[in-house]
Amino acid sequence: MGLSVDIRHDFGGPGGFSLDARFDAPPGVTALFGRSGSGKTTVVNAVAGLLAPREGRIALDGEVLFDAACGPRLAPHRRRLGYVFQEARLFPHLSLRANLAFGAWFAPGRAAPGEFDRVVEMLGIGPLLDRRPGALSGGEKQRAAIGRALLSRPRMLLMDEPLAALDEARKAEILPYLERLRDAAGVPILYVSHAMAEVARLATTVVAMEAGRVARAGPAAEVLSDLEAAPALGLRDAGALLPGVVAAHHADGLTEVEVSGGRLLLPRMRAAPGTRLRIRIAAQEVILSRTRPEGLSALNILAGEVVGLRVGEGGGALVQLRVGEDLLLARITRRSAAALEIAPGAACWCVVKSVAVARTDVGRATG
Amino acid sequence: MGLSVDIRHDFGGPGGFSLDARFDAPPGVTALFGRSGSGKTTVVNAVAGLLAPREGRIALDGEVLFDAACGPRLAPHRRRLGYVFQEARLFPHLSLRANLAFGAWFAPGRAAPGEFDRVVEMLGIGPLLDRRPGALSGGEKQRAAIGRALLSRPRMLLMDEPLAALDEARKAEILPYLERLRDAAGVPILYVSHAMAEVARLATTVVAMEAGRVARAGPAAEVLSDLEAAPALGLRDAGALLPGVVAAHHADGLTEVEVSGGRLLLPRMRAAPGTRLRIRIAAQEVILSRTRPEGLSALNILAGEVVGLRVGEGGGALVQLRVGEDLLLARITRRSAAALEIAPGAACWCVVKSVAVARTDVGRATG
Amino acid sequence: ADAAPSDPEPPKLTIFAAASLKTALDEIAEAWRDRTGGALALSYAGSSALARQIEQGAPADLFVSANAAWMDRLDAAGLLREGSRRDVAGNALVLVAHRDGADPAGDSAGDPAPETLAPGADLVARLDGGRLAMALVDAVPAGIYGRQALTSLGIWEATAPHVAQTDNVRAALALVATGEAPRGVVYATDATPEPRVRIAGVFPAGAHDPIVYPAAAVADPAATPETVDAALAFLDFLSGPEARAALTRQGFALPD
Amino acid sequence: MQDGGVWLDPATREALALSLKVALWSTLCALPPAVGVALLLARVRFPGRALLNGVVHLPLVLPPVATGYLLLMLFGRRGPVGGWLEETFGLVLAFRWTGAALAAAVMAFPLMVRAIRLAIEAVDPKLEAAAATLGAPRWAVFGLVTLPLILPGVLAGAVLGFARAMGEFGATITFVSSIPGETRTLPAAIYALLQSPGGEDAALVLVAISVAVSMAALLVSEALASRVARRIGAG
Amino acid sequence: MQDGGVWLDPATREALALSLKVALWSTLCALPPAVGVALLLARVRFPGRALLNGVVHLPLVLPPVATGYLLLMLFGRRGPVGGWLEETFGLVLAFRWTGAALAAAVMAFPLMVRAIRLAIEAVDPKLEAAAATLGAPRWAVFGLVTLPLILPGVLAGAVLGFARAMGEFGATITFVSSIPGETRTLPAAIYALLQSPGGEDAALVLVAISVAVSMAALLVSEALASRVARRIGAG
Ligand SMILES: Nc1ncnc2c1ncn2[C@@H]1O[C@H](COP(=O)(O)OP(=O)(O)OP(=O)(O)O)[C@@H](O)[C@H]1O
Ligand SMILES: Nc1ncnc2c1ncn2[C@@H]1O[C@H](COP(=O)(O)OP(=O)(O)OP(=O)(O)O)[C@@H](O)[C@H]1O
Ligand SMILES: [Mg+2]
Ligand SMILES: [Mg+2]
Repeated sequence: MGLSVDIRHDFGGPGGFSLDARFDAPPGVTALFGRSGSGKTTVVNAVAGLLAPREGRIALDGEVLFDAACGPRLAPHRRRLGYVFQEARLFPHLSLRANLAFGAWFAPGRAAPGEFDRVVEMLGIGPLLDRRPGALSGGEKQRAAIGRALLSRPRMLLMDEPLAALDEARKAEILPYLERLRDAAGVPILYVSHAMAEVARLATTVVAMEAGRVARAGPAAEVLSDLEAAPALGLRDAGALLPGVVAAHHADGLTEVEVSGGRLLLPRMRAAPGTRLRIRIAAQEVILSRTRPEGLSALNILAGEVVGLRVGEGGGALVQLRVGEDLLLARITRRSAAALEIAPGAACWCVVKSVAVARTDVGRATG
Repeated sequence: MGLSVDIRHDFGGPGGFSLDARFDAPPGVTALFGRSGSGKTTVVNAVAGLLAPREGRIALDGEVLFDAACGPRLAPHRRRLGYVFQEARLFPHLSLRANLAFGAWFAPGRAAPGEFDRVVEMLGIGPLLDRRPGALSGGEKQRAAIGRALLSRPRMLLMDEPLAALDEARKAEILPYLERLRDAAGVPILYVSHAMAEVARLATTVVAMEAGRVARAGPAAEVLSDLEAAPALGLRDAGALLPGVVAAHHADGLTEVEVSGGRLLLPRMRAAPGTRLRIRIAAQEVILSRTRPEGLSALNILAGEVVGLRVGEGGGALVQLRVGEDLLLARITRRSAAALEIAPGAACWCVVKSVAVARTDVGRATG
Repeated sequence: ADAAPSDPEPPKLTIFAAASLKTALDEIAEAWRDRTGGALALSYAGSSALARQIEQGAPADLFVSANAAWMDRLDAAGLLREGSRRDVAGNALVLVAHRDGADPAGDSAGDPAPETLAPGADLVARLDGGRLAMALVDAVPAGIYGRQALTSLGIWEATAPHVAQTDNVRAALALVATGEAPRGVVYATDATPEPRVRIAGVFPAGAHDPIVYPAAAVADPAATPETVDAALAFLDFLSGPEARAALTRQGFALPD
Repeated sequence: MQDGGVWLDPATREALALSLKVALWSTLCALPPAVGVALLLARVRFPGRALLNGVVHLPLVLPPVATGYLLLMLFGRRGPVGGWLEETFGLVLAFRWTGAALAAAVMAFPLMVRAIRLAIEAVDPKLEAAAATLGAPRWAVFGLVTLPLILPGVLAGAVLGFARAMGEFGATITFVSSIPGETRTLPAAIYALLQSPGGEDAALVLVAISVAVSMAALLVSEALASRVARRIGAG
Repeated sequence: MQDGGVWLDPATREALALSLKVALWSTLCALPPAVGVALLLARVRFPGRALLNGVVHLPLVLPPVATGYLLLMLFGRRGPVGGWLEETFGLVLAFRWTGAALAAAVMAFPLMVRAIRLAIEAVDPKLEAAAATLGAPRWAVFGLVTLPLILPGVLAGAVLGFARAMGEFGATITFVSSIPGETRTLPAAIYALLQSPGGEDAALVLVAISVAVSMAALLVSEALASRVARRIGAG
């Protein structure tokens, strides 16, 4: 099940590029992560059928989309993948409304009633529906492109940096929608992004690319809390994913979430008690202490045990801790690591500011 | 001196848009900040001369670029503004090298020797110089567009979300270059961005736009540490700017910076002792305590006094503190605010993880 | 020999005719209509085009050609009604000269009388460095006749390098009329009505083949007897006094 | 001919009406195949491509008389194609206005194809790819994306073709002769007038009419084109 | 005419060489003004725009004979322009190959303008704006951005014009007649042959030569165009 990609392709020309990508993307959101020019768009194009790789095979849910050796090459329009391109690629001669409706004209079945309006409202493009793309701002175009892909009722979404041109507030409106798609509608998503916060929130699987090769691939929680993978993903963005369950909502605007290592207080969220969540805790937002600190404004203090330590080249160190049954990453200075005598086996208190668990870092857990 | 904008313009059509922008941008970097569709690109286009506003006046360093009433309308090519467009707009028929050199052909004077190579290396596009834009990835195009504008030896740079398509590592290479431009070469920059970290690092002035109007404008340190401005700029991105001076570099990879309220230990930076810096401390990365906390991995603990408090609608509160002579923002929960009895006048310890002061949040101070 | 004017509905005839006959034939057709009530469709084009079209089964009942060669070719191909061919008009070649704007009235009163070109006449000198306008000398009838005439006068060799050839004789006339070429060789029928040229010379009898306009009925096995009768009747009409008068008015010579 | 009298001259009116009919029909009928051939030439690499391209341009290169001659040989009643058409479909081209339309279409064809092809080559294939990923099959991509985007080119082709058809003479008169009411178009009438002494003035009047009609077509097409362009906008 | 003998026939060779010369020169000389007029029509709204557009299309609409006649009136030795040209520059067009080139250029002009104009209208003005912000004055924007981007259109215009010039006959022969070695181009020779009974075979040989030349030009232009297109790439 899910998407399986195993392709090789070369671009000739000066400073040519060769791609050799092999990964499996189970249902859910697969984040394609990697530096500019590492081959993310090339992979997505191959999946969409816009590029025929020199060699290899692509299959979705057991159906072969492409096989260079002999098998079928399904035409792009038969693949039914909603592609949000890195550049919006709206149809310049059609109104925004027609652009949005375009995919639906060819999709089998009927749209859920009200879907169009829902998407339009979420994207905040209601007043623009009768405009042509030429008269839109950059972010508006990008939003329209997202809407167009969503409304084509695809069996999989391919999103190439869909939120790069958008402000935080808008992102915070779109991300829950994508989560719902992933969970409720079960639409798998291949998601290209540079922003770890987005990736962490959505991804069930993370595929990190480096210079055309897959540097690391695996379940999000595993990859993101992996000491070794952290440099590849960008140290500044390192951070672990904790599964949790909403326990209660408090009157003062906080929501209590139970994780395996204790309870966390997070800014109020709309999820009902019992909802399962994934909470990302960025490594650099965790403070360690050997004694339980008192009187801090930080409400969340979890007991943990050091599992691993990785001292970087600069003045920093990355600490992996077991908190309950889960792993947490903390990024501290080498000086502190020495002062606190951090070493595998050491017991530690992890201080996490409640507000440091940002809204976009809380995702609904899949499955 | 600097840029002075005072324009009104209307777009007709369905869901029309009207712009009424008035702000002064002293030398340095002016960040144009605002949600998608708020009119940022429209303002930049007017400054570049690509759009003639219905009404108003634009002047740069005392020279009138545009005056709707009567005066001169300087043609775009005489303005000598290096514009990095929101979409890359590279010349498709020219090689990357020719694209980069394009501006230099028309610039007066001679380029600094080695400038071309320096820019190319910073942007990491060396191996691509003989390619045409059609064969570049999205991020590569964006980098080339930045290079093209930089190499045109402009007297001002207009950058419309220049780094949106780039990964953190690349951003971290480009931002210092922009800082050097701002400081050493004295090239003013009008910088559009959604990413507060970028804005905070670079901006001397912040202009926040909302639906075609300027919601808030002023010196960056002032606007960014302003309790009232925080919601407009995005709470998640709130944070103050502290001026500081590099005091020493330590052997364990840390750099000591003196701020008015004490000393901060930051990850090693290349600046020589004595260099003046601006350090952004995000509000949500500050932990408050009424007693001096001990034994934490966080190395930076500053003494402060609460100046203001703003309780939000959710469970959060924003605290403004005086630390030495500067203002700091801290975002905590309402519950903690109550527990710690935070109120104006209260003395507080502010805990800042050294690593929480991210590299991109450290900027060289202007002037 | 005339068709009875009382015929209830005389068949409509299609006549393919050389374009140079247009004015005269239009007049004759008018007269024919008045006389018989029979409608005529006249298709004017170059003789070559018309002849080829007839070869390709064009719906022509009659063909009036500007030269004998094309008629001969149709004849040889058996496309003409046996015995219907006859010459209906003749023409003469003249040497025309541009008449300068000095004589806006355009009447020929003040013109010198046309000379008869003698063998060996120095035509080139009269060109004064300009060109002699003619129709294509090996393709268009007027040009072919003109070349014959100059050859028989023994001056073709000398004149040829100065000849400007046009695709039809009217264009040659236009070159002289606009003053572009000082002299031209054209039909008398074209020269007479053009006020901007004067006839500067005529060719001695026998200098070229007689200029004739042969006409014939096209053999069409599918044609109704009435049509055939009407076609033959119109041929007769063409040789009749009314037609002759019209042709003369346009300056055509009449066959003997 | 008196002032204004032309409008009353039935022969002139006939020629004008015929010219319009021929030009309109030839443009309309040639447009779809022109789009097809332009698409083929712009998008598909196939073995006979250079040949097709050459054949399309032929009527431009050959003197119209030669084209007319070839048409006559092929499409005449006794020609291989003409005979077959008549037998199978009962369609007679020779010496009918349909033949004039064919000649005009053939002469206008290269102009149409070029204009449309240029427009097709300017279409960003990325937009078509985007349409395909949205589930649009080929015909829909063509009809909903490509065609609207090349509309200015198609219009330009149509107007060029129409103008050419209005002015076509050499091939027409050689192919279908100049039979009043059937194949005598304005240019043929002009030619005939120019052939007869004193016909120049009348010819000028016809020229003026012909120019006026074509100018009107031009204006209409420009208005349409700028409308289309405005719709497509800056992209 | 015997097999292969055409190549040896000096008259044919002369006509071919002349046709090539005329077509090349007319194309080369008409191209720059065609680009200029196309720019005007595509980019500038000025009062006489519709008129200019109409005048440019005139040679397409008029029967070639009429165009030739007009040329004769204007550019003949006694015509207002022709007289002036001769007096001031010593440039004689009448009965010279230069006149043939002028006639060919006039006939080809509308085709060139259309092709180039279509290409100009397809250029993204945003790229030109980008060039301006980089300090490029108008002429540089045109030379470095617009012109390279419209090159496929210019090429298409050139090839259309060349083909048209190779086939031009009616206006040429009316304006400068047919003088062997000076103004007798291939089409004039073909026409002449088609006028006489039995000339068809020889005419066909000339047609073949003319077609071959134009095919060669077409192939070259296609190769150039696809090269240019590859350079511009997918943008
Ligand atoms: N040509 C136009 N016609 C009509 N409306 C326009 C036109 N160009 C822009 N607008 C509208 O003006 C508003 C401001 O556009 P602008 O491009 O300045 O936004 P922006 O702040 O740059 O947004 P973004 O962050 O999405 O790029 C938008 O709502 C947009 O739809
Ligand atoms: N048509 C092409 N010809 C040659 N090289 C190409 C072509 N298209 C892409 N490349 C190269 O392939 C590499 C991968 O490109 P790709 O677009 O997949 O990168 P990406 O990971 O999406 O980068 P970004 O984050 O910048 O969009 C790049 O180095 C690019 O220059
Ligand atoms: Mg990409
Ligand atoms: Mg914008």
